[in-house]
Amino acid sequence: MRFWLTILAVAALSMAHPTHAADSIDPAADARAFRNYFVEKFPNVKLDDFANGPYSLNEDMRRQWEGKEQFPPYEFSLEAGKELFAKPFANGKHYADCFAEQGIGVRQNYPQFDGKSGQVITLELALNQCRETNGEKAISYTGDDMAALTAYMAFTSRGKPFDIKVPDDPRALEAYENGKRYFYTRRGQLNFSCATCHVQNPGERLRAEVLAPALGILNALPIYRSEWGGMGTTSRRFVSCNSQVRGVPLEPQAEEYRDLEYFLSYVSNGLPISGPGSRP
Amino acid sequence: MKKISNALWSLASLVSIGSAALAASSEADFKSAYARADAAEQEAGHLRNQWLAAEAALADARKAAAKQDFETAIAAAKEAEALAKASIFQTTSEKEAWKNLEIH
Amino acid sequence: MASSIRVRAIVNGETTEVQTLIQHPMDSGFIKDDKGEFIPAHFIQELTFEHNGRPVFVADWGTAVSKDPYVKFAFKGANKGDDLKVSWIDNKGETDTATFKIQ
Amino acid sequence: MTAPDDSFPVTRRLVLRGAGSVALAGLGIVSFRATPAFAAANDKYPEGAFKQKDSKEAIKQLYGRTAEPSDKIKLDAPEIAENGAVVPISVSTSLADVSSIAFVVPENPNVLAAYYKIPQGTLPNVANRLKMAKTSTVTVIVESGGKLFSATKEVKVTVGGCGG
Repeated sequence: MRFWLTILAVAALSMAHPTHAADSIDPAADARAFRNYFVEKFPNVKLDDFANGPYSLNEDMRRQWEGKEQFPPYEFSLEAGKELFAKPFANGKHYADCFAEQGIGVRQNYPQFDGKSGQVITLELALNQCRETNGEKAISYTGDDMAALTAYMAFTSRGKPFDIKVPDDPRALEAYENGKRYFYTRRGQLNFSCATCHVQNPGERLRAEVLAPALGILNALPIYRSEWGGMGTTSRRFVSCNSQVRGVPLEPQAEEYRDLEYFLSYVSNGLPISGPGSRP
Repeated sequence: MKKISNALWSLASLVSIGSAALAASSEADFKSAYARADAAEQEAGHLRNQWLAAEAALADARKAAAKQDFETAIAAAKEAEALAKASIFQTTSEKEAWKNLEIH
Repeated sequence: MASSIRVRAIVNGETTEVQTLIQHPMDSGFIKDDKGEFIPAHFIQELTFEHNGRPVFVADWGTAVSKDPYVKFAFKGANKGDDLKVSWIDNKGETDTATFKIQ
Repeated sequence: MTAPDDSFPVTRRLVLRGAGSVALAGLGIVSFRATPAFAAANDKYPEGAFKQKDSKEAIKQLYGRTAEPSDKIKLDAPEIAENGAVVPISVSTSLADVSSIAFVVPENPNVLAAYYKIPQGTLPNVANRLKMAKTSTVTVIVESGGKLFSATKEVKVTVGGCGG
């Protein structure tokens, strides 16, 4: 592939869209517009199927995926996650003690806005906060254990629609808006935003990959990627996305990434959790 | 390759690279070139939008300087500075431009 | 430590369909690590399925079988509740064996 | 992708450097609890055939003869592999008395991928997942009634499985 690109400065581009007069933050309206965009762009794809990423848009890939789903290669990670989740901490407590419903079938409620800290709490962050509260060291956000734990939790939530809340709290709205801005902002030497690939060009091939639609993209996380030969977290995916556009990635679970996850999950509200997913 | 057709390659104000050959490149010249590049890259970091290539060019500059090859080191530092400034320009112009991509 | 072998063996009429997934790196020897050094070949060479002491399927594998290999086949003559013994040996002489109930 | 480089010669200097490589930790912890009670049930592992770089040579080493194409073999493989590291490939056949099935990928460094012995009572159907280094044909060899038959299909690989 020839990414021999020589990109330099970027002009501010004036496109046809008029900038909306009042910059009022309206997540519900955003989510409706977001969903409509994809439904109109891909009229033959069932809404829930967007949670299956590129497989909703490409028949040949879908057949390969369905073949692998008969006995998915991520099964070992899933089992490891189940064991890790059940293993007690040194103080005798468990991950289950940190979550509603003992952590089973709750993945669709993350990220959450925490009114106390004023922060977006992702599932990965909640897991590490749980560890630290119980006197354990945090584990890597991009490592196999975090991937396995979140895979197991996603698995227990399969089919449950994303149910992300943006409370009427200016800090929550700001976090949401920051996530949205991150999503649409071009960055890196390739001058790509998340939206360049996942809004403007889903279904197209970039290098060999068929780009996933942004609608439902996080429903499948964490994902087993053949390219990785293993399960990877949302953090790992964001980091690799930034690298792919030739940007220096932020630290995993940086505020920007958490806000991005908040925005992207919110606009996919109503679509089912399909994780752990598989991707090439 | 199927192209990302909407990638808009409008390139505007360009950061120029000093290409004047330096007859005798000195360590002092390198240090000031490196300091400028490093400052720009740090600003890009503050803006949360560094480019991998800028980091790589800075590393090249350090490597060459360690070998006393100041001519190469200065060239790499200047490249790093140009890249860092381009990333800063990108961040600045995206402050409002991101809204053009938004789905309404 | 859990077994490296996962099996789903299901009787349907007179045939039993067997699907297997094995946790194994299947390193081909042609890939370099982060330091640019070749990762030595490490792959399963032979995988055997036995029903009532009789081999019903034998896989000989080279380096081109994917990581965490998968294989599916079907055979006749088994009943629900029968044992299916699965064993593998790799090029380093490591092995694993497990026995599964046919469902 | 086209960049308008010609109109902006200055930008040529800022060529792209190597992409940041995200370290890919390989897992693959395998348990070895069982005793190596390996039943050498059948003939030996065909080590020589698995080292061949040429398909004809590999088939010759394995079987001592050549195969002829047959339309009684159904080879199912994707047109474009989503990733060369994991290419699902399956075969079924209406040929009788099948005693073995082999998969050959001529463009892989080692061309013979897998060789399955099919005892009596086992159906001549196999599905597996193979690595493909690049775009290649995939040939399946079916041994039936002491004769060799083959079927071939091309699989495009855009991200290589570096495997083989």
